Amino acid sequence: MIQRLLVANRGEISLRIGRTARDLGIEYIAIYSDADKNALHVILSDRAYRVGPPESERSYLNMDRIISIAKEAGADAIHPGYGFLSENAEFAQKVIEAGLIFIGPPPEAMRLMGDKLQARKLAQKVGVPTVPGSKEGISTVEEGIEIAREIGFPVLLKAAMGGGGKGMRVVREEQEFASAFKLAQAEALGAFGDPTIYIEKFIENPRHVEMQIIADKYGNVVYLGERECSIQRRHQKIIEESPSPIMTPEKRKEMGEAAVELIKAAGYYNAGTVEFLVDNDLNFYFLEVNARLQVEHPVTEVRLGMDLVKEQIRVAEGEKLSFTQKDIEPRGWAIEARIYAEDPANNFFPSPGKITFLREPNGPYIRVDSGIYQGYEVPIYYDPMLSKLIAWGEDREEALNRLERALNEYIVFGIQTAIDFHKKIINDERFRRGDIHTGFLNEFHYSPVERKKEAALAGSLVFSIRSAMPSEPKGECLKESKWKIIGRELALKGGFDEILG
Amino acid sequence: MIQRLLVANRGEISLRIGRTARDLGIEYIAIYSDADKNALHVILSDRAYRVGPPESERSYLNMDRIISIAKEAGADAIHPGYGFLSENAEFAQKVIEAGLIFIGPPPEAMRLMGDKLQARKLAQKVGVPTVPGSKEGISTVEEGIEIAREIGFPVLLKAAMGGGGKGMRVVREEQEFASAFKLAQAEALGAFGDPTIYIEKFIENPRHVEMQIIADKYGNVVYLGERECSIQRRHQKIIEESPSPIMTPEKRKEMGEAAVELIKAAGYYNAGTVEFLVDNDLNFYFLEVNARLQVEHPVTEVRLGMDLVKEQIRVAEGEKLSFTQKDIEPRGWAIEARIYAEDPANNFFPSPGKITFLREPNGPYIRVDSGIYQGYEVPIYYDPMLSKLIAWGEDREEALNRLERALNEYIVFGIQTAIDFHKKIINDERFRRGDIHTGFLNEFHYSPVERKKEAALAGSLVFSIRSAMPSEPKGECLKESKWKIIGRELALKGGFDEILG
Amino acid sequence: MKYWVEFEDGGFEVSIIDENGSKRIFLNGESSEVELLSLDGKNTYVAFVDGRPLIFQANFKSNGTLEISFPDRTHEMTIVKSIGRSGERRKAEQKGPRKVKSPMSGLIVDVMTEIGREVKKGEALLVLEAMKMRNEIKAPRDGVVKELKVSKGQTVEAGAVLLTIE
Amino acid sequence: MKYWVEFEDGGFEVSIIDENGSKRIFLNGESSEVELLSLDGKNTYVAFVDGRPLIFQANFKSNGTLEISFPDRTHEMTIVKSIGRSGERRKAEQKGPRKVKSPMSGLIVDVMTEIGREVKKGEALLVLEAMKMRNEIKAPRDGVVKELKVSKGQTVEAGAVLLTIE
Repeated sequence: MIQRLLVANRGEISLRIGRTARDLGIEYIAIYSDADKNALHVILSDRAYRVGPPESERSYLNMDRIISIAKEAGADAIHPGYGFLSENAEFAQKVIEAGLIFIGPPPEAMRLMGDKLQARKLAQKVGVPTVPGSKEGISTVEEGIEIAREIGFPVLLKAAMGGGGKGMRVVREEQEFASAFKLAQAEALGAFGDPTIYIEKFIENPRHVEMQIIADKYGNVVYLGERECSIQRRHQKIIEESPSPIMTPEKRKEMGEAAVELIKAAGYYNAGTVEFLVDNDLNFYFLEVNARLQVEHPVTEVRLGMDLVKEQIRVAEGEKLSFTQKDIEPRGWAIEARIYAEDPANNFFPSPGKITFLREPNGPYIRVDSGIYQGYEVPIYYDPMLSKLIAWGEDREEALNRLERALNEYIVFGIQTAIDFHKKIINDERFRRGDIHTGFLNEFHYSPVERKKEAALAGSLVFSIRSAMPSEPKGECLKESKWKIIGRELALKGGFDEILG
Repeated sequence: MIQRLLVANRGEISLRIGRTARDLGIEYIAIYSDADKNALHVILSDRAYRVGPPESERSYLNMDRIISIAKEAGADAIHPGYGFLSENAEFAQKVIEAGLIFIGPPPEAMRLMGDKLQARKLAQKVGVPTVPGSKEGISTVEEGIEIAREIGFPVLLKAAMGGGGKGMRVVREEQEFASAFKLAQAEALGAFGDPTIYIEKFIENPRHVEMQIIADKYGNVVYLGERECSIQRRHQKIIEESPSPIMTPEKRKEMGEAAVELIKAAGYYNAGTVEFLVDNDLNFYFLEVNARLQVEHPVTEVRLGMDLVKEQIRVAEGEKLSFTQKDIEPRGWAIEARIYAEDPANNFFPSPGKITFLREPNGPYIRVDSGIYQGYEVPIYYDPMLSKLIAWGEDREEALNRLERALNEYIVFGIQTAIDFHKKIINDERFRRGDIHTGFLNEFHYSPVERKKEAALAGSLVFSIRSAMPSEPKGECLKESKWKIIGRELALKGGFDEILG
Repeated sequence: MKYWVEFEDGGFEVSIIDENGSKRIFLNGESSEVELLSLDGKNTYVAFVDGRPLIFQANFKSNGTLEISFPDRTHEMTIVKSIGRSGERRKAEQKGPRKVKSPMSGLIVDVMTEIGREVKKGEALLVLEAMKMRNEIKAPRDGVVKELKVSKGQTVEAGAVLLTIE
Repeated sequence: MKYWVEFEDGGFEVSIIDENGSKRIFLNGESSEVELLSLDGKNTYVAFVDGRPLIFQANFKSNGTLEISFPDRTHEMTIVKSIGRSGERRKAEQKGPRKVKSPMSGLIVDVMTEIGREVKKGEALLVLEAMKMRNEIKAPRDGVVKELKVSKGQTVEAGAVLLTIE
């Protein structure tokens, strides 16, 4: 049994994993970079260790340092969260070699799933539908054009070792092929050290639907329902829901069983997600496996009453799944909005800075997985996601209404957030109908809410009080005592160390 | 269909009801006394109206004023919440006479349930077990002693119109009877204007178990499972859970059906709670009906995925229940801790004041129904409950572990809270075993957590920084600008009105 | 008291008057009863406008403008006491050169314009990399690039002037 | 630097020293590496004690004591710089008369003691009504009532001295 768990991550996901650890009586060890010393995941941990300077490469991606902290802290297990080292098979391997439990899939399965072309081959082998395309990497332009003709334009060039859109190119006509192919090769080589490119049929405006699975070390695999993740911006999901508005019970079973087959064939255990593209006729095609816990896992949890991190820990401890497929009875509808620190009125620029006022929503059927507090300074070094807002309802409409209620209650000052953008999306008529696809946001006309009249009212009210105080300087807020200014400088430097003692 | 709902209450329950209103597209009208102008339920409302001075009698209990606000605001319905006017049949009657919808039971049923002796008679009539006792009010000491002998000492004297323990006396021996009877009569007359006293068998250390019901206007009544509310201090519940650790499916069905019979016989509709005393042999006895939404309703909600306020509104609108008894399938275990502003280290004195730092728990399977925010000043005029913390788990142990996790994450500074007291209770061995009764807290030895060593460490660290700042005055916190001091004074006076313009 | 509230693209005349112990505000011909409360004893407020709560934060910036933030939108404005002469208003409306500032600290990874170049509103001028993302800096209005204060590879602070459009 | 931290019923000697850029604290013979951060730029802190976060708020009271609040308990203390002489410590330990203060604003509805009366720790002395509840004020220690500053029916402010026990 695990006694002490190091979470090799930061922010909301570190805390979310730590919470489950505590529920299970496991000590929660957090790590922090110099930019994160006063992060919520640190101050709510049982014990926190500095991992390095702010840059991820020197902190949250520093494998050896993380493992040595785990040893020093007496941790017996490491959970990688999502992002950072979570899908790094080498890290998993190192954790295991250090005599620690890695809370995730076996390194071999991670490696297999990390190679998109191998994963695709495996899917084909076990009869899981894949997007029509080349079986192997393509070495020449001529070979590529031949295959592209066979499957028909438009086609998609993809890097075998790819991810994050790098080395990816849509080719709509034959004459574009040669140059696109060379560019993709060069990009793939630069990004992944491997120029291998393969070709797939390009599906226009598909849906992104993924199947959550959980598997133990004894070959028991259960699918936990799908998530609809078609609302993406810059290849980043921002709203996820479960179930998908288009799924039928038959399709769900078919997709779930396909995912289970693939996972079994891969020798995979722990939690994982099998991603599919779904076309307008509900045909689904295997896309890839995310060999980790995902950002959007709560939408699955709140429908099932399940704690996926608990199940991950149990599987890692060698326990058998305590349920079978027929025990899985999802209830109602769940939807998640990722709350980012970014300014929708300014081209969605990241908006780091100090949170000067915060009141997060709560109450019935709202879950907030948050990594912030009032007074916290959002650092500039990492993904600007602040929290996730998850609403549950008996049906989609109720879930959406509650999500909107919670968005309206989410009060953050000091930084900008994309709350207005979310409100606009969930009130869009096509979105309400469930008529969405991965290109939805490209077609979505967003204009930031105009609040000038209210701002003029608010501004003149405040101005009228201020101008009634003749001695007050015009500078921001209040005249500050020297103590306060020094205190703030120290806080910015990362502590009061300098003048202690 | 209701368009605009006035909530005739304050704090967390006003906001909680307002949230459901918004989910249903109904405008949420809040009221506030002068002490509540900056309360969370006011600033998160759609529109707020001043109801009167701080004293409840002149604000939240001022029936005519509340109804006239509702008319002025164009509200078409009033929800009374709990406490205040929620069980006042006269108020319900007035609301209806004003042409508004009262979200609660019909006034006749409220009146019937308000008379404990009448409610008891009705229970007996429909075969619901009651505590053995007198059928009618007792007029003489002799008559009383005769009945007391019949049912056996100890007995309990109760005021027919009673509530809140007034006019209630335990009589353990015959020679105490006469004086106790006279005292009870005098108290009942003073408190309720009616000296009628009746006698019940006194049950030692019973459990308090209550059955939630919902009924529509067409005679459909469904029971929604029980709540165990035996953890009480000064007759006030502070921890509630569902299910009760002692209940069996058979007993639940029996109790649920008894509650349904009584509710039907009373011509009652809307949400309500039938309270029972349960003895060690699982015999249950009707205690009384709470003709309103209860503080602890969320523990029922989170197990069912139901919104009781939504159901109340639908019933009030004249809709039929959308489910029948067989649709009710509770999931897992839920437990609630009421978070009060009181100091457990100081005899549980109420602790009003300004909340200078706040971070409320959130994350998986935690619901917080809160009425506070950082910067809010908890007023001295009302019940000091700040919020309710509700945890859900697959089983009791998981629910308790999560509740503890959330209690550990609940950071409130500026006022004292009873968080430590809750932690001690839920870690008590007898409580963990489910071995509880209404006298549990009387027998519970509580000693506040000792944190002197940590306090000494924290104190000397802070002191060491302060003493390194020679120019800093010893006064509390920071030297304040005149502006800030004036601002605070104005805030205390209730606004910036005086210097506007 | 009368105020002229000036936004980038227009303004409002606002009057606030005392009325039987409460305040009344006139804005664009509409009138409302108003009340202002601080939520944190600092610069976070709730204004009740005919009883409707409006939560916002007010920040006076060092350049003399006032920034009003709602949870879903921030607007920047200049407020002047209006003494009734329209000249006051017109003066506030006149626009000088428009400075384009860096919305955050980051690295300039591309410069797509030059001094003297005519630009259209919305045209991409620079690419700024920050928080692992590349973001285009666009022209806030039509005009001519008058000053260009950064070059490729340069790091900039939040609020630094990148270029001026006249 | 050495400090003497004095509680109502005893105290601790605490030393804080610099050590290779970090701080070390000695308390009751135990030593820990410590670091202090402010969470709100004011008086809410997290102290890391050998990496274990300890969240608290510190309030210097007007009577010279320091109040340290954890989310589950508040302790009041007096801190003096200790210059190594035990006299300093003993002096801090000496107790003068003990003031019993009102924990909150309210109404005195009963007085059960009088000047000169000997009282035991925990004995009920007064009844204070506040927030609709009646609460007993108990003797914080054994002693004799020296001063009685309130009478039945009187309203008192939070922090007002109700009586003194010597």
